[in-house]
Amino acid sequence: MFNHLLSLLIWLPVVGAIPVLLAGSGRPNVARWTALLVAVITFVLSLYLLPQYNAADSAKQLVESHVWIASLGVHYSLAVDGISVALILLTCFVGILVIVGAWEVIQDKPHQYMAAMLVLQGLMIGVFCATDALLFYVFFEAMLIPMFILIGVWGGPRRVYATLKFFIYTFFGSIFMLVGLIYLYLKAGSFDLQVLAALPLTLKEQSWLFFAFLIAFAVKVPMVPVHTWLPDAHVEAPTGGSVVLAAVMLKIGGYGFLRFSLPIVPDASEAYAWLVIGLSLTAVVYIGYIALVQEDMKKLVAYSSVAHMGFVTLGIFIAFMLVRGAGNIDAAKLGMQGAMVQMISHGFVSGAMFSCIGVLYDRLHTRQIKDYGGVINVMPWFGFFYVLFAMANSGLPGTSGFVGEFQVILASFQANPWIALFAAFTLIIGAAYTLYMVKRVLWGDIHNPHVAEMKDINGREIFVLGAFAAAVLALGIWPQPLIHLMDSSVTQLVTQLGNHKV
Amino acid sequence: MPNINDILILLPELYLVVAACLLLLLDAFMKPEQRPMLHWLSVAVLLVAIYLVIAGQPPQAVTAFNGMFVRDGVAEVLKVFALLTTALVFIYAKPYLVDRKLFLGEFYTLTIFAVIGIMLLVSAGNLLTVYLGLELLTLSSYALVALNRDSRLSSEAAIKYFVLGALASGMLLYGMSMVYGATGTLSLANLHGAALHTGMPQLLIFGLIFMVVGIGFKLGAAPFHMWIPDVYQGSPTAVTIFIGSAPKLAAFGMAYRLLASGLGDLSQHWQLMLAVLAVLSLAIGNLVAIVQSNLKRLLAYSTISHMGYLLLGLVNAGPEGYAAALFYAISYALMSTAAFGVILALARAGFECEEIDDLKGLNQRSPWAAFLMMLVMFSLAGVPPLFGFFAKLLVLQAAIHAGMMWLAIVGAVFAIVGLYYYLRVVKVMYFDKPVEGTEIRLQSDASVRVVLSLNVLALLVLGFGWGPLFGWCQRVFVG
Amino acid sequence: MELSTSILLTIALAPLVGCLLAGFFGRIIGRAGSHTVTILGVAIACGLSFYVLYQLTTGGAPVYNQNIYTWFEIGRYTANVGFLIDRLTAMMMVVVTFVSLLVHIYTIGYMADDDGYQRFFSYISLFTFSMLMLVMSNNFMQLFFGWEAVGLVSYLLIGFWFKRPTAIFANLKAFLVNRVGDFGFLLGIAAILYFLNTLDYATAFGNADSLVGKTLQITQNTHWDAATVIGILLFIGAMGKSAQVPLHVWLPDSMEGPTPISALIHAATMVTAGIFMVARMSPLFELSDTALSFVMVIGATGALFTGLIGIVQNDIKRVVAYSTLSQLGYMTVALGVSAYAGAVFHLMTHAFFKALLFLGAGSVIIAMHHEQDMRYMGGLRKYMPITWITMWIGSLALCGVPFFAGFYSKDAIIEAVGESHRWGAHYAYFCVMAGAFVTALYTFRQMYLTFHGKERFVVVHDHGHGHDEHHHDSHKDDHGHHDAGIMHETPKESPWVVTLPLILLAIPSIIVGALAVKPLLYGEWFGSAIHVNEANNVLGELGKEFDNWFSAALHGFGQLPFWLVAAAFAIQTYIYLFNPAVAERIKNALKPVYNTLNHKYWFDAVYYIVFARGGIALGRALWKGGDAAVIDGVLIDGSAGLVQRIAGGVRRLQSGYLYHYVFAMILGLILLLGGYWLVGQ
Amino acid sequence: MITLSHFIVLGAVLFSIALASLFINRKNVIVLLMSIELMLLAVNINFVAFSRFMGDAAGQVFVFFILTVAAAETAIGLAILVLLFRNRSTINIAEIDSMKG
Repeated sequence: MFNHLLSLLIWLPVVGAIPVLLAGSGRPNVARWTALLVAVITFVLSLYLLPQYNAADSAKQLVESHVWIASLGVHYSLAVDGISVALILLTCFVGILVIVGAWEVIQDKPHQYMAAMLVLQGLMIGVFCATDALLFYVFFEAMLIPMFILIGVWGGPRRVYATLKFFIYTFFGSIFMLVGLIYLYLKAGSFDLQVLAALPLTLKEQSWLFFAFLIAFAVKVPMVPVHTWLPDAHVEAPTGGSVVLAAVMLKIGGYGFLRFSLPIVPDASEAYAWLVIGLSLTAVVYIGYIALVQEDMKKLVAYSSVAHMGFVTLGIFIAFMLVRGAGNIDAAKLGMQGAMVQMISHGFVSGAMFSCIGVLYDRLHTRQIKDYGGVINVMPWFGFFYVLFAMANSGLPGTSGFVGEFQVILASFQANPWIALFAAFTLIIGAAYTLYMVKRVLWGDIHNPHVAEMKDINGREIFVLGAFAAAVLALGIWPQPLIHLMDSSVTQLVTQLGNHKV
Repeated sequence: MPNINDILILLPELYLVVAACLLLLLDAFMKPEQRPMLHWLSVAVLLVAIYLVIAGQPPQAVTAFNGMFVRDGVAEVLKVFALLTTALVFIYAKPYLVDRKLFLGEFYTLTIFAVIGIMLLVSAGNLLTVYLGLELLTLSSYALVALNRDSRLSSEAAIKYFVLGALASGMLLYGMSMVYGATGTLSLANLHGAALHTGMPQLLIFGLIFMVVGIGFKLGAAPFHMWIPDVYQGSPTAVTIFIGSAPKLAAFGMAYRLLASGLGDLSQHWQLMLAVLAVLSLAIGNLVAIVQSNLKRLLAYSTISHMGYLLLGLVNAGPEGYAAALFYAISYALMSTAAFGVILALARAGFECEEIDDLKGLNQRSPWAAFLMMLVMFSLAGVPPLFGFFAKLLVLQAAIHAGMMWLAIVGAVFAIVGLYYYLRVVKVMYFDKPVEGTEIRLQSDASVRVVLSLNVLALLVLGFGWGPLFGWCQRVFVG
Repeated sequence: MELSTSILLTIALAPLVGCLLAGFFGRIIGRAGSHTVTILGVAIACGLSFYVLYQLTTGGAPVYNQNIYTWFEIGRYTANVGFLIDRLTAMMMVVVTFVSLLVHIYTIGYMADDDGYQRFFSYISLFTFSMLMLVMSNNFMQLFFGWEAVGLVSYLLIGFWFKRPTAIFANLKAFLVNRVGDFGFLLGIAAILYFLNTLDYATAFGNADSLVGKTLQITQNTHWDAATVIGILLFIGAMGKSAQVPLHVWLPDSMEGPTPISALIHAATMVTAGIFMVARMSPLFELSDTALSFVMVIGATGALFTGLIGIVQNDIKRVVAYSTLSQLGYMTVALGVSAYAGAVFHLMTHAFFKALLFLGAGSVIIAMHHEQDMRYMGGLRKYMPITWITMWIGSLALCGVPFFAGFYSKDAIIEAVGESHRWGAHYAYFCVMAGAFVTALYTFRQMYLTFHGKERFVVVHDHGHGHDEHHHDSHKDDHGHHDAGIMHETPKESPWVVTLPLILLAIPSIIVGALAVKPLLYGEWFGSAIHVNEANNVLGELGKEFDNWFSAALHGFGQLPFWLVAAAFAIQTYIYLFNPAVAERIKNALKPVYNTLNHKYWFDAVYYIVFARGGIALGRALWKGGDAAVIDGVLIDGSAGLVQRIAGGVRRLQSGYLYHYVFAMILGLILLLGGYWLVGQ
Repeated sequence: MITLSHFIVLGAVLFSIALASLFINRKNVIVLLMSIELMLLAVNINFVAFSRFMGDAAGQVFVFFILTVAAAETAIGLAILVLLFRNRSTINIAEIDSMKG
């Protein structure tokens, strides 16, 4: 059983969705409990990865490989390294929380909602396991379908616009990657990422491929200027959708850069690192200012996600300047680790923020900041969590939000103080937009009579927010375990950057 | 002199001719209430035909009647799927025909004759057989389109189809005459060598161009696509589903016979022509589909765009290109059968389910139907892990391999445009509230339900297990 | 004998435990329970801190420097959590825990009828924990942790009365301004890692000399000296936390918080973190005269000009707040002239007497039922003698009257500046000298307005107006003008929990200076903790003519600072005891000056317009202009619309007319023929 | 002396006339059927001419098939024409445009 652990992790939720779907709208509780059961089992299995995975060994592990399409040499091949393991754990962790979070919130066709969530979870795990480019692409695209449904069916008033925008935007990004992958296949005769990484390519080819990958993953991350689908998608999506979207889906963009851009087209990535770094810094500053003036809480957090993901891309591409420019491997590792930690941390923090907003929305059915104010007066416990996550979002030390940004800033200073200067600007602007929201939502006197009637969070909500809080604090107080988990993989990745293809 | 071997080689076709005639007679002497038997009989006839095709398949290509008729792997694959889709068509069409008082023997016999035409066409070894097969197919189709005698639209569709079809076959013939003049032979096999050392290359090329027009028409590639939307919309859905499926396989077969086996030597000429047709089809098909409100018309334009993708495979002009195109034709036939199948299953007396808005809130009323239609739409749009995606993958690969990166990129870009209108259908089914009073649900006919579900789920299953099928497509071209 | 890790951990964690208990179980354990556990926690920390200090001074324990656990380890870069305990740390620990303990006790009385009682205790314990983490840290990462953590608590406590619009404005402002400082601080840390490849104090200071000659490339052909960059960046952090001009604007507003907080956080401990940090980093700062000059000028400016504002304030707490700004200026100047010991010494004395002044002010405020405007006080001395006397002690200490604690520290700073030859020292000398005069002016004004002269409030007894809800009202209002000068019962001396801390603080305010001046300033008491280059060792110079505390004090009477204080005393006595009208006349005579001071040199106004309003405006412009208009409007929806329009056009080709269809086919034929013909050419 | 090219040109001319009439005529469907016939005749001329000048009978055989099929085609065409007239009581091409776009 456990030599197919990865397949199990992928297909258990997908197959588990079938009974949930069959439960039908008639028996919502059956659907809910089944879904929860599946999610929990998956999570437990994913925990089993930790003992199985040997962090000391930088090689891909738990390898599974079966011929899929003989005539094309396509393999159904899965394997994980430290980074994948971390992201899979994140996915399964969030998977449980969104199902619990949606428990009685989703009243309309809960079975379809839960099923979509499970399928989505399975496919996302697939993305993190796949070591065959075509397989990766299949998971990468298939993910869109359940998300499309989630946003479109359970979303807000402008859900149709938002979900179409989301789907077409992402599809637009990835279709060019597909063309690039086919080109690579025709050159290498295989979709295996290892083979593609070893394939020699001229700088011209690399540049074309680099942009094919860039557009695909930049949309997913998302990077400025292809980020505009995110605010709409988040605002319209149901809480669970937003949580998964922010907590896991965005990470796939960053993950893609690691798996495709860096190993396959290193020289082009180096040549255009300035571009990505520039866009990342734009994300921090430009998006920060935009987030400052949002009137819709979800939009605000969505924009802050863009800003925070800027650190991921920054941390990844700063590595080139450090390895190839300064020859400082350790600093590159620092930046890369920062990016990875930032991914995980942002998974927790943004997920938590969206859950908080969901809690408010369930009570008042509005996300407009102006409708709130003085919430702390009636919801002290909620207030505690909200402030905690807000602080994490503005990168307060002791919370996970700080670790990644700290490392990335330290690393980028090694490359160029100016980059660090702009990156560190997040300290100010990040705190500004987050706490400005907290000020208007949480503090102050109650001016909206409906707020006065709001009940403090119930046990279920405490469980969800508490779980997030525990994760946020644990990672903030002691990041070393996570860093150790990914260390060998990151080292291997960074050292790989050193060798040129042309 | 024709000998027993020739008969055996031709057995499936001959069997179908006989069967069709028998059905015709049977229909004449049959009381209307016994007609369901006729229905099942015709389905059985087709299934037997499939068996004959596969069972009697010779190890390697053989010819009959002095090379007039070729029976090779390509023909086998095409025939099997043409017969299969036609069988599906029969099953899906029945309730619709019954509801509309169109449940007549003609439908079955005409369709079977059309299928015979297809089989003849795809295993033609001679320009003459190409022409005869084509005419047998098209003439039966004209009649089918006009099946509903009292419908204004049907008759309009029929006349348009007829005139344009006649024009197309006229051009095809004109081209054939030139090719004949330039090479002095009608046999495709002989053409192959003769094309190179002809005295009149100009004439040959002109012939080629006229033939490409004929092929383009049959495929429905722009700018020879004009008939498709009107015919799809005008004909009874039961006929549209047929025209939209099996004949596409025939069109591919025709293109393959004429261009590959016949004028393969001129590939560097027709590659470019097909590329142009491909771009036009992709553009026109995808763009105009966006602004459609009629579901059948939307699918018509989507057909045009899909033919564009099919051409992407053909321009490769090599075995893997043909394999990709064949694979694409098959996948398209299955998808379009499924798509129209859902429409047929939802249509009822007095409710055509032709408008996109007719699907509003389908997920509320009939989640299963909505789910099936969604799968079909995503498959048509080419979203993994569904069948349609891999078909697109292969044709794109073929185009890139042929060094036509630009063409592949055009295909990719229009895939994005195409995505939009398929998503619109899903959106209507899932995100819109059902219109009050409308009662939209799957037909109670169990056979339809089961077969349709299998058909659609096949798109999902083949999404994972398309390897063997593609392997088959590849084998028939290397052999 | 060694310092034991367990003791140090207990010191750090005891307040945290108290915080968590009071915070999460406050409802269960109730008010008494909450203050018991928190006070217990802090008391333990305080006691052990004294023990640690004793160990280090007389116990002869070596400096303790160990890591507790690894925070992250990536290649050669590691960040740990650990403690560095030397005498400097120990002194800070004692000051922090001692003042914190008294404030805890004081709070029992001050917050007696506030419904956020448990929450408040939880917060201040959390603060104690954070502050201890800050001072005990042995590396920059943990330093930054404590640095930001105290910022967080400050944020929470300024906004403690979250119903007040002003309070939640002030706490946001405080946090953001501090973040501006931290922005520089973080970059400073990054620079240290860049140049010294470590985040550990010992290692960094160990090879600090390697910085000499190193430069940081700013542009193609500008290179900045490494030590200067590091020094200035770090000091920017200090400017935020220790409210140095121009990042001082948050401190006066922070008075929105309850008074105990103003005493603990915004006077005694947190705001001095910057001073402590620079002193701790002395090995680095010593390498750059430029950085130190920068520090000195900034400090001197603050010392004088923020003090001036104090003269025109009417809110009793704001007077003390501005005096805090000014005193922080003094400490900074001391740092700027490399008199780190002087700065830390003043930090300590200031912690005592400023906490005293704040708590005294708080006591007054209790008596006046949360009326903070001095214009409605006066003559309180007969109602609250203890507060009156203790506050006089504090004031004299603040003014640096000989024999009081403040004298030794402040006088030392002034003389040290006099000794210094660093660039800008003359300006600084003038500032601190004039500052002494200004300090005396606002201090005596405050004392007279509060305790002397005739009562400017009337007592109206009405029993319908209950005490509690009145109390809550007073939380809502901004500056207590709603029932200005109307009291519902006669003011009375505060309960013992309030007065006891006053007394306990008054004692060190008198004696600690005399006790500590010799070892701290002129002895080698700090040992390796503070490093001064011989060239810059001004205190060493002063040490030469210093014999003992008594003669120093006597000598002090002959000095200019004392006479400035005396002059100020005379002026204020005349104005506020004999001829109050003069004050008005002076105010009118110097209208522009008054306005300038009253508007705090328009710092806040300008910042608000430029940064707050400007930021919002910029954000909106980018949002509407960039995201909405260009990216979405033109690129996304624009292209979608374009496709739609093209589709609409192409659609019309399908005219429905048979002959058009035919024509299309023929055109297609011609296209192919023509195309071939062209290719053929 | 009449050469092959004369026949080819004749065929081309007839074919072109047929094409032209197909889209120039906007009155009557009958005319369409006639021009289709004309087109097929043009093709036939080509075939006959080629086979005659190459001395290969295949072309002429083809012609017979074409003639037969043409008959069938016309039959169906007329049938459709009847339907059309029955449903819309007109065979004016310009009025047959209920499906467009």
